[in-house]
Amino acid sequence: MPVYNIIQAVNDALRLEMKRDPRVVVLGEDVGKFGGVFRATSGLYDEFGPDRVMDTPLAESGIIGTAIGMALYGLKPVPEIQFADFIYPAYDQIVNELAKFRYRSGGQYPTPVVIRTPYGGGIRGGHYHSQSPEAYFVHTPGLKVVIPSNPYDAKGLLLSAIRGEDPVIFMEPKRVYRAAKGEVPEDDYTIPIGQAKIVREGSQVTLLCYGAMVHTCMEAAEKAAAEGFDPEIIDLRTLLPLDTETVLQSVRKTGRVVIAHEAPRTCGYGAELAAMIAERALLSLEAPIARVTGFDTPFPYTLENEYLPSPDRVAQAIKQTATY
Amino acid sequence: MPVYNIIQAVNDALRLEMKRDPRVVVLGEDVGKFGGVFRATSGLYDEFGPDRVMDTPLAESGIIGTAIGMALYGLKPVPEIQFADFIYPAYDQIVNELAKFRYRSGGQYPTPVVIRTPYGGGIRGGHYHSQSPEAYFVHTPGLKVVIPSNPYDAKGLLLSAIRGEDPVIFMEPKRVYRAAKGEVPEDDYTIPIGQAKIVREGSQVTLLCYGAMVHTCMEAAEKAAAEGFDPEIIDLRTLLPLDTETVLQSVRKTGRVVIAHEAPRTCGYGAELAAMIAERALLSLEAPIARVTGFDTPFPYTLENEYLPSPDRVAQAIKQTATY
Amino acid sequence: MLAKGQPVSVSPPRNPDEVFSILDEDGNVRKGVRAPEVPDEACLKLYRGLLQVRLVDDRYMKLQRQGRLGFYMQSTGEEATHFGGAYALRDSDWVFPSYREPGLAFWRGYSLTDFTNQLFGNCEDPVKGRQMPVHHSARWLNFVSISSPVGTQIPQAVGMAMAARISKKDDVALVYFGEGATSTGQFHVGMNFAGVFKAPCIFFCRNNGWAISTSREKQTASKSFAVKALAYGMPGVLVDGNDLLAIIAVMEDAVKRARAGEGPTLVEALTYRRGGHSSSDDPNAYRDPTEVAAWEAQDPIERWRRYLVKRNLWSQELHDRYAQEITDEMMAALKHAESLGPPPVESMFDDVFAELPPHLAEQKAECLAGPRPKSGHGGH
Amino acid sequence: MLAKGQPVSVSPPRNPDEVFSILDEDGNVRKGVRAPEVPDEACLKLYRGLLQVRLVDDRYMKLQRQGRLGFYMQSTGEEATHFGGAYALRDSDWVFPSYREPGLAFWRGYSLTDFTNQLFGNCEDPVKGRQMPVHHSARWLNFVSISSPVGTQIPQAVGMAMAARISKKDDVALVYFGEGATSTGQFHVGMNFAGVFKAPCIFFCRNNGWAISTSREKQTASKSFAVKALAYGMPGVLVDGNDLLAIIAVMEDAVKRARAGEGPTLVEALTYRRGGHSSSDDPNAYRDPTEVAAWEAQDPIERWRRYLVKRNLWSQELHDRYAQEITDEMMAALKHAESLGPPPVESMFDDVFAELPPHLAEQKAECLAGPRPKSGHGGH
Ligand SMILES: Cc1ncc(C[n+]2csc(CCOP(=O)(O)OP(=O)(O)O)c2C)c(N)n1
Ligand SMILES: Cc1ncc(C[n+]2csc(CCOP(=O)(O)OP(=O)(O)O)c2C)c(N)n1
Ligand SMILES: [Mg+2]
Ligand SMILES: [Mg+2]
Repeated sequence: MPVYNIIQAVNDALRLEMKRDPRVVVLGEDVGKFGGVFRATSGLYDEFGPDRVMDTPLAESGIIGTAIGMALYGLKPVPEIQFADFIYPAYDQIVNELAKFRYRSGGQYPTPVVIRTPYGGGIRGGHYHSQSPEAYFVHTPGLKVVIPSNPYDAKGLLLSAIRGEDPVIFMEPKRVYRAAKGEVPEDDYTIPIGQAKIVREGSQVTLLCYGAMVHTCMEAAEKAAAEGFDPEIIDLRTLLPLDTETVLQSVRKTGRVVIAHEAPRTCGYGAELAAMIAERALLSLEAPIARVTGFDTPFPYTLENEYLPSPDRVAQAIKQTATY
Repeated sequence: MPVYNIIQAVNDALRLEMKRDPRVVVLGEDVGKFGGVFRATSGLYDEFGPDRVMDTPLAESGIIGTAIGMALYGLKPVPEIQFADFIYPAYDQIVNELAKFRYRSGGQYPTPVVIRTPYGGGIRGGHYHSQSPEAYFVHTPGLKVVIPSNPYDAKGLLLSAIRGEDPVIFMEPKRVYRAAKGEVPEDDYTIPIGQAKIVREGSQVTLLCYGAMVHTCMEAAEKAAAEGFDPEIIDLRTLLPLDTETVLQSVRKTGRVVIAHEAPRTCGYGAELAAMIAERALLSLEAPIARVTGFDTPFPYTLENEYLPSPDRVAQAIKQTATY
Repeated sequence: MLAKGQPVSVSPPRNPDEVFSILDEDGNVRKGVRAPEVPDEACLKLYRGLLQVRLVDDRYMKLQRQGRLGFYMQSTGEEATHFGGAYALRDSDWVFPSYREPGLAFWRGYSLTDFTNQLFGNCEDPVKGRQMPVHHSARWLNFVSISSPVGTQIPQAVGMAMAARISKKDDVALVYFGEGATSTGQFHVGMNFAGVFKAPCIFFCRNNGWAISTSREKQTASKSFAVKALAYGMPGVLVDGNDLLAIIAVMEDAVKRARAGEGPTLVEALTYRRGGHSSSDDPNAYRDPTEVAAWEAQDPIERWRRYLVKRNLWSQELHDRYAQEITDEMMAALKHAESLGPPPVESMFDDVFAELPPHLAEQKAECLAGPRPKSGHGGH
Repeated sequence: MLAKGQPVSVSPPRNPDEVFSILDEDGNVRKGVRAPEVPDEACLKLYRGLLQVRLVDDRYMKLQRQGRLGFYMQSTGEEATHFGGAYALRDSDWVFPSYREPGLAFWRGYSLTDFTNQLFGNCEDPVKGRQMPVHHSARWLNFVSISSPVGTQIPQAVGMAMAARISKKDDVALVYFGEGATSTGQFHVGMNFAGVFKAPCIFFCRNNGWAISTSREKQTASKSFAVKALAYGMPGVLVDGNDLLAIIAVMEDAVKRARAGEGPTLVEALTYRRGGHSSSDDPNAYRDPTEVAAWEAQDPIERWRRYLVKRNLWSQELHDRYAQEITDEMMAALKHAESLGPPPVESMFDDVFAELPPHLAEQKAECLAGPRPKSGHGGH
């Protein structure tokens, strides 16, 4: 089995699906000959030609707007937004159109568009190349939100997303784009959307995370384990629909919860997790739910390591929550 | 003291502040001679002329984009977005520009723009004239989010917002635009941003709400009171920054919480409230926090009364939470 | 007021600031213009269509005033723009309408029953009571779901046109919008993509002079809207929007070019919004009623009628028969629509996704179990 | 490649698809054109400015390659566009730059010390280490904070220009952007507002042929970018972007009109991005290097030098002195910037709002009390 990083796994999934299904097309800024600024679409232009791999003018609303039109006609567009920070010009097309098309037309017009976009900090990109806007999309009925943390999941989830009938915001953790490596089967496999994965079993604290934070949390768990703590880590993989059962089972077992994400705290996805748990497992809770998150400031440049949840900050939360 | 509805109170605040401060300007679609589709800017064009009350082309990103430029030059723009549902074309200008301008320029360039926009359902507007997008803005560092529920607060909060130095999303509950009436002093007064208000004292359950939901909750409280329940109702008035103290004091007293909002549940503002309370007052909680909200579907047309939290649904949550 | 353009060739290149027109006010073909050949039968079908829009608008606007309908938008005076666009297409082409072109739907076969059920948002509404009145959707007619946000359909139409090209089909897209919509970013972005990708898409701008209370002069400083085409390397044509024959000529030309792979066209049809913006609007608050009167004299249906008279196709008897048929059909549709209840409350949770996810299943159960409004249905 | 335009009047109306140029490649004023009168001293100051941008770009790009700087963007070959715009303004006018016009800041008085501190995001960075390198802001120079999202500054500049008019001041706004930015909704919306409100705003499009890997032909199907002005009822001028004198002429004209209340102008300066998009980019992956070579022969600094030679203003000695001064200043700035630490961690919570709200005060305390990275500063 080849060892891929996340970029290669995404590239592999796109190539595989474009071969299998002639309806799949890719579009976005610089995704053609150049293969995308992160090279996730590398080689696709040469293999599938300009009709199926389209360099677009610089307009995210045009990328998503035309992708919707393509989906209406029966194609399966997989647009790329170069950085999640630049998705906002397309926000109206995403939240008012893409998310509501099936519903508003009484089921007549599904719009299965899968929007790929790199997100998150840790690459010294300041607040315009580091944002984690997932909560905006989770709060928008009609969108699924998927965030892989490793190459294996990236391929399997992306294939599921493209084969599905719903719009998906597929967010790729650019910080670990190259750093997260792993074996990826060359052939076809899918990972169902809506299933979380326990990536470390433990008994004491449930650690909820996704994307690049999974790696931070694993490191934090090592640190905490060295001091005798035993956290369980759940990689959520899909934010919407959430795998509530896996989360609650773990919480009922541990009675303690730490949530980690890069996005600002207030009204972030961690708020929903905490609220859901407090609603459904209040009596199991033996300690307050801790949120280790980005602060409620724009993402800074020089001080990004102070801003981002670090393994140390997560480890501290594990210990405090475990000993509460 | 005159009795005003919310539209009249907003209009009064705008007129008062435009007289007092020549830097204040109003702009938006149809806000000029016509006075806005809800008539909130009625008469201002005749009084202050086309330089200070500007009908704009149909482009929300232009309304907010130019308002930012005006603020940079020293004006105090109060743009109107005709319906909150149409704010998304301006989303990039709001979340990437307006919210971050002061921060990204190291404090050099404040952009005190107050965006007024009617929001919420109950007017038979379907999903494009009924949305409650407040959580999107609360999750965006750099924005204050203010939602009055009555004419007195509307005037006092709007004056505070315009006199402040920060960008404010000022959301007006259009369902009670005309229905919510009350005495409003003719002269100048402000209500500080960041202060909630207990609108009904009670001992048993804390009911958290804002905007039109305050009226729904008051009605629910009457119903529940008739059956012997005693809820306390807090009108949050400002969603960001939240008056955490007032909320927590009440929760520590009652040990029980019901949250009501119109927006979809998942990742809505109620999630943040519940998370915050579960973090800080877990040991005071005697029952799970209940969220009575819009469902996670686009806002429907015919079935809007099924969708919107009704007094009955809130009353049921009060009773269930109180007797848990 | 409509500038009197000299009849010139419909085909680009032509001056996008000059109005192209074929019929004069008396219904005569202007000298020196080649009129498109519209068969007798089609001429009458078009007349019936124009009439249907007018009668339906009149009736449903009254209904709204009586409180029997929640909301309505009329297109009185702009009817020719609907049919000029619709006529030039074949069935496999797609239309992306805005909210003010019911004739476009009728021409393609949308029944008054579907139309009326949508207005009432009842249990037979093709969009299941999900949208405000006048937001139709008819997939079986390649008539795309109407959306309130102004302009969003424009890049979508371009995408559909690109998809047709990619799929090696020669279907074209026709997208409608008001002149107000040209100010949105969506217009720009859609036009630009269409230019670059040579998308077989026709952009139809109904310039009716007003965007709610905002006049055309406050919308843009350009001389015409058609001239905006130059910014995208495509031809722009300004046509008399009350002259059905001229619109047909311009559209047939644009469709031919699009289908042949020669790229997009921007058509501006100069007309006038004689009514209020919607049933919620009072235009007297912001505009001079004499302006309206002047445009009433330019009525597109009357102009078409005069043309048919010249062609010996029109008679009062025929007109009366059409009017009667339409009225009967409408009254039956209305009666039916008013007799129906709302969509079932369970349906509120359908179609958010292809399948009901767990959290929505729970919310649905919660909704059904919880206290519910006595009359959930406010559709009437 | 630069089309050889006939020298024509700079003032509109003129054909926006024809390149206006004053200096030929040898630095001669073309026959029949009236060149603007630029005093000797200014000519030399402009030369020094051009040189400074070139030297700074060369040095800091190397620094980035050595890993001493996180990120850099050069503007080699486009320097004339910075100074042509800057020269025509007075200090009270405002500029809304994109990320590729350092000369604009230098001309207005931005020091190499501030410039370098910004690149390093250190504790003396005027924007407090909040933004990536090259995102300068200098309020004291009416040089507005640079933003990464492409095009957002365009309507902002229009708003500032409207505000000046409303405030009865005759300040003008000058906004820069690349040709890629013309595809954004922001461009359209800003241009349209400017037309409608007759905003005293000059839109300066640096058409350098590339938007990262996307060539100009994939960006739009219009013949020029200047022609897009017609869509907004304003004049568009296409100017040789490597001809400083021509840009000055065009800009002086546009500024005069703006200041006189005659409205906005779109200027397209035709030039070429000789380097990569940024230090993260490898242009050889997508374009033919011979294209670059052809444009090197059109170097704007060399053209200006030849002009100065004709005016007897230039000498090797002077050049060497300038180069030495700039290098010394730069090395001092660099040494200083590298010696400084990061901004204090507390500062991360400032300037989100005018005053620190309670939740941020708590988070600040949490941050200061919590475990913190050993080296928070990655600025170098
Ligand atoms: C993005 C957006 N902004 C504002 C509105 C409110 N609105 C509805 S229709 C309209 C005017 C549209 O005018 P025009 O495009 O000329 O079409 P017409 O109504 O004349 O047919 C406005 C401002 C909206 N629906 N969408
Ligand atoms: C809204 C947005 N989308 C995408 C990007 C990524 N991006 C940065 S620069 C750039 C190309 C800009 O090209 P152009 O406007 O021609 O300016 P140039 O770099 O040539 O000076 C792109 C796509 C961005 N910064 N903002
Ligand atoms: Mg109109
Ligand atoms: Mg460029």
